[in-house]
Amino acid sequence: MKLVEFAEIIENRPIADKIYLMKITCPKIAALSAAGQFVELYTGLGERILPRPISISEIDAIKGELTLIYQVVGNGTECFSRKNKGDLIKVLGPCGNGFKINNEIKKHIIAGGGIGVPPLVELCKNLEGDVSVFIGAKSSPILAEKFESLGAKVYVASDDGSAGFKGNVVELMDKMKPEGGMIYSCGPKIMLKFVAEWGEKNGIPVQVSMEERMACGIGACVGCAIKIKDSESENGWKHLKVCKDGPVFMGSEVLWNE
Amino acid sequence: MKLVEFAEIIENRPIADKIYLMKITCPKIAALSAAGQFVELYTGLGERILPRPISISEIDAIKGELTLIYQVVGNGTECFSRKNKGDLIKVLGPCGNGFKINNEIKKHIIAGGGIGVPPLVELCKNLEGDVSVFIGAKSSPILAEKFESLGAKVYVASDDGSAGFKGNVVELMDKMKPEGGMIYSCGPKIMLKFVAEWGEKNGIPVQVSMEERMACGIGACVGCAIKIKDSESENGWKHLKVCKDGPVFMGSEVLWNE
Amino acid sequence: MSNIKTSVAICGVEMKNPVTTASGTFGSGREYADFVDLNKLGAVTVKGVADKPWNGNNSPRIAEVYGGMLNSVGLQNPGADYFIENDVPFLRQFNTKIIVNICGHSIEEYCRAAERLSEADVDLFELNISCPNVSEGGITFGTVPAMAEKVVKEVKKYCKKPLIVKLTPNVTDITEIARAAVSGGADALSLINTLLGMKIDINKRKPVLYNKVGGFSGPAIKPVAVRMVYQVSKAVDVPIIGMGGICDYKDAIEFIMAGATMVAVGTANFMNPFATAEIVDGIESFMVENGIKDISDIRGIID
Amino acid sequence: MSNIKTSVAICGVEMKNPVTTASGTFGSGREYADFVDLNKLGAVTVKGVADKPWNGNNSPRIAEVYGGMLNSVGLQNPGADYFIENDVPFLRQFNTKIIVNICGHSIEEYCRAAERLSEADVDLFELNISCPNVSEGGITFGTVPAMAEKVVKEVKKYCKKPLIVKLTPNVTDITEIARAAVSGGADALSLINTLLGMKIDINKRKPVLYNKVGGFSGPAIKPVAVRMVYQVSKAVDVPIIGMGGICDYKDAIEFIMAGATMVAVGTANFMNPFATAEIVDGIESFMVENGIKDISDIRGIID
Ligand SMILES: Cc1cc2nc3c(=O)[nH]c(=O)nc-3n(C[C@H](O)[C@H](O)[C@H](O)COP(=O)(O)OP(=O)(O)OC[C@H]3O[C@@H](n4cnc5c(N)ncnc54)[C@H](O)[C@@H]3O)c2cc1C
Ligand SMILES: Cc1cc2nc3c(=O)[nH]c(=O)nc-3n(C[C@H](O)[C@H](O)[C@H](O)COP(=O)(O)OP(=O)(O)OC[C@H]3O[C@@H](n4cnc5c(N)ncnc54)[C@H](O)[C@@H]3O)c2cc1C
Ligand SMILES: Cc1cc2nc3c(=O)[nH]c(=O)nc-3n(C[C@H](O)[C@H](O)[C@H](O)COP(=O)(O)O)c2cc1C
Ligand SMILES: Cc1cc2nc3c(=O)[nH]c(=O)nc-3n(C[C@H](O)[C@H](O)[C@H](O)COP(=O)(O)O)c2cc1C
Ligand code: FES
Ligand code: FES
Repeated sequence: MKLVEFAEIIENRPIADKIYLMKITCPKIAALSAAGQFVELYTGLGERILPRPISISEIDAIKGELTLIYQVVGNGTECFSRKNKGDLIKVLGPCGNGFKINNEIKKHIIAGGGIGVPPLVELCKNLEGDVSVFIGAKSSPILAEKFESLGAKVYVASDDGSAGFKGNVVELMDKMKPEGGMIYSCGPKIMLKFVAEWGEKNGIPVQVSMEERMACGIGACVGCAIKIKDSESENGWKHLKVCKDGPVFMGSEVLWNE
Repeated sequence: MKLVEFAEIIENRPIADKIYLMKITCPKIAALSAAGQFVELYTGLGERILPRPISISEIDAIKGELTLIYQVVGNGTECFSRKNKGDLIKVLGPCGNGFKINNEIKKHIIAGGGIGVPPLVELCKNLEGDVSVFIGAKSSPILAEKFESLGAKVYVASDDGSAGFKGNVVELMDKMKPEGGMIYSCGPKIMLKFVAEWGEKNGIPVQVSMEERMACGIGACVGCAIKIKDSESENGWKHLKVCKDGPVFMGSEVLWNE
Repeated sequence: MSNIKTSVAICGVEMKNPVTTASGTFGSGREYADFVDLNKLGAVTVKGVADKPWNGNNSPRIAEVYGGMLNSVGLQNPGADYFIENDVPFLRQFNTKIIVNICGHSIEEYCRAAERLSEADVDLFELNISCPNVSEGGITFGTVPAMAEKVVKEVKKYCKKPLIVKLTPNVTDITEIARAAVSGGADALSLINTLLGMKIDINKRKPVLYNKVGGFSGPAIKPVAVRMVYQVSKAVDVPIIGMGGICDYKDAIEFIMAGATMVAVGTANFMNPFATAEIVDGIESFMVENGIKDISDIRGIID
Repeated sequence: MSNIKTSVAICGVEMKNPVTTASGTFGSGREYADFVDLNKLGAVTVKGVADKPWNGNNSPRIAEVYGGMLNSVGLQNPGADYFIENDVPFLRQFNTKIIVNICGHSIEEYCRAAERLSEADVDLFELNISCPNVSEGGITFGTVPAMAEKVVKEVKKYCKKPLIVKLTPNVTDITEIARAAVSGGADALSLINTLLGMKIDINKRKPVLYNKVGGFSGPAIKPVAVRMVYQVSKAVDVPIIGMGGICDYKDAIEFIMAGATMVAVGTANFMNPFATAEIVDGIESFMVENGIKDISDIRGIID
């Protein structure tokens, strides 16, 4: 079940260079949302007709609030960044399937990169047991304190070494050798691929949250296709929809070399 | 000489049903403006790319202010009506040629209809001697008090009789038989045509302010053509540009039956 | 709405109002059922169905452009069997007509799909002749009058439902193709399919779409669509389903005045998932306010 | 600046940068001189000039549409003599090249205009073959390859300046017309002219334009234009002037990467009278920021 709400913006502020945190009130959508799902935000700009998929970073179902964290990369996100407290924003959601949480697993590994880190916050809140969080970025990984405040063990990596370990998240995981029954990952495709390989090598299943360009966001346009391994099909893969069948897939299912 | 300024809106309020008065600060444009000229207002909407031609209703060159009066008829004007005091609006102007004022004439007749009345206010301020103002509308002519406050003698007509004389402006002029050395008129095309005929019948020259759909507003696109009598051309007329050669023409020059 | 008649008929199939969905933008209705009561629509036009499943193109398949979008989905679809088993029963729960959009790479593929789908409980076929003709080196069927006529004529032999032929706008003279489709046996025409467009990512120095070019749709293309519907409605005598950038009831009325019997809402669904239902309501209000008793009174009212 | 090369040459005529104006949207430069230093532009392309004055169409000639506009100016112009007397001396005051757009209703009219204008102090001709061919019942010259080739071939006999041929996008296969123009002798090509569009006023129940249909331009048409420039640049070897919806330097770079040697700014002038100058500056900054030494290094960089 998906809904459209005109959400009130109750907070919208920069938390890092070009990265904003927006908190909105949309009780109906919030009540249905789960970690790893996303919403579609409408820009209201005449020249930009498509809504923008933005992951849900935190859910407060009681207050009916969602926290979204987005990076200004173009026209649409720039327009979001100019919104003020009290403004309304049109939201469709919740979209997609979130992370699958198995309560029998008591040790978890989270690996996030760049603007892929936010959806892992709500996930982290929902995990029972020990959580090791690896976050990386070109130079300034975000939300480290947030994960710490949730009681997770946080490891930070940056490509240029300006914060934490100099290198990427997977190199840091190689070094730290975290243990766990499940890895959850979100970030650039190339990182997800390496995390998936790392999981395979270490015998830990990996859930990856994928991105693809979208139009409808709800499974109707078949715009957001991704290749998923399928032994029954002739060529060994089939196209699934990131917006509806994902965005979370098992790393081992994804055909990475496409 | 034309300029573009980002004008500050210092007032924007309804003065009648769907009719708004907007006062803006654009000192450079105001300094160059004259009665009967217009400005181009940019909507800032992505889906509406062309600027909107709006006549200058009043000019305060000292304060650097222009008063514009506009009717909400579509997307662009609707967007203007939602602007607030303090907002900036992009303005190009002054466009076109204004009314010609001959200081030897001491008796003047003004005839305005509907949303064509506003540009006649600044004109009225600039006329020396006696001014008779005829204003009409379907039901509620605007700005009568304004003209009265300028010392003009004001006659009001409405099609449905709900204000003043029941009938149109020209019928009222027929009845009142005003005297003057020049008639200045702005309003719907059909009214301008009748005013032009009235002037001819009564031996009084008429200046009419014409409207046509525009793109550039400055004479470059040849979009706003109007047929003007031309004895030298084969077919007896030539196309002139409302935005550059007008909007004010002599009523006797206009080829009305087109 | 009491006194006004919004219903229209295409080749004897009566729809309660002139609003359907544009193929490929509404799935088979399931996804939009959260937002729109499907009973409200005159018809649902489903995404293109082929004889056998198609994988479509590689991603990225979507690019946004000024006032519109490009897609290079490449007609990915799970094939006729899947469609008949899964989508037809779903749609039949609702009081709306079903229009099945058919695609193919060869005349034979089109015919096999039409034959197979003729067994299904659907109301109308819409033949998408904007597909590349593989045996003719990828030339789009719908860009060459003789090819268009031939594919329509052949498909007609196999289809047991009235046949709407969907035209591509990427042609010099749309009326020529329209006439060819009609002389091939088209019972109705629908237009326009997408314009061919391209967008380049100047930072990556490559096209945004994997497929380089894609189909351009959305409000930006409306003026081309209105013009073509107008031209075609003057050129042929079959009913027309008009589409291309329709976002609100005003756009819909524009197409009807240009000559369309029905209108289809496409990309607007992505902009506003309630678009179809709002257009149904808006057309009714417009008729009431303007004293239009029967929607056919304004159809093709433009000389 | 200093170190980067923005200049381009078309048929031996060197322009200081790749930015010109789209014919008909910039008058002959006079009106925009309040806003833009004409010395800044690579070239000014003036509005269409015919042998004799043309009255153009009746008003309304302008309609606004989503992300664009329609015009049915109908190539109103005061004729070659007036142009040579008034506009050429004005433009020659500036350090910019002059491209004269030529229109005609028949091959003879085109030739007479080219002959007369060859005497003038201008740099390049741009032949607008989107005009209706009166003797062929109004079919646009530029929609039929043979007709396009013929008019180019004939005009070449009379023109003493390099000839750019301007293509209409309202065709099935733009590369076919491009090849025809080149084999007729075109020294360069420019594209795209306007798409054919229509808008209906649903309250008045008639088209907004007196002429019913008009030329569709502005940001909304850009994806079609980029696609066609890309296709044509792969199909022929002459330089291309790209246009259609260019609003900012990013759009301009997109056309250059698609294969254009120069770009022309049209409808954007109405949206922002400083557009041309801002695009010149923007291209330079983009080159500096991206370490592009010569604009030709990114020309046609898309495979
Ligand atoms: C499932 C999902 C979840 C996402 N979650 C977040 C998030 O939490 N925070 C965040 O900052 N970003 C997120 N993104 C990426 C975000 O959607 C894009 O950065 C955003 O749409 C860019 O819009 P724009 O108008 O600023 O940029 P433009 O480049 O102007 O956008 C043009 C078009 O491209 C699309 N687009 C551009 N970049 C991307 C991208 N990386 N992925 C998909 N479409 C893109 C836009 O949606 C739009 O249609 C997510 C994307 C997906 C698919
Ligand atoms: C010289 C001149 C002076 C004007 N002065 C005034 C004034 O002082 N106050 C006022 O209320 N209106 C005035 N108008 C009319 C005003 O320009 C239009 O009402 C306005 O542009 C409508 O814009 P919209 O977006 O609300 O309507 P829409 O209908 O959405 O506009 C669509 C397009 O049509 C054009 N358009 C629509 N109506 C007209 C019209 N009547 N004349 C010209 N173009 C039109 C718009 O500019 C736009 O390009 C004037 C017009 C001209 C030509
Ligand atoms: C994502 C997408 C998928 C489409 N798939 C099909 C299709 O399968 N068959 C078809 O005939 N048209 C297809 N179309 C074209 C639309 O049905 C419609 O003709 C076109 O988009 C113009 O209408 P619009 O501007 O309202 O979207 C598709 C369009 C889009 C945007
Ligand atoms: C008002 C107007 C007048 C035009 N006149 C001409 C003309 O005289 N000759 C010509 O070849 N093209 C003419 N064009 C087409 C433009 O030069 C250009 O090809 C087209 O508008 C696409 O570019 P744009 O989207 O940047 O405007 C005209 C366009 C407009 C909008
Ligand atoms: S975005 Fe439409 S199916 Fe995924
Ligand atoms: S509006 Fe462009 S010439 Fe008048």
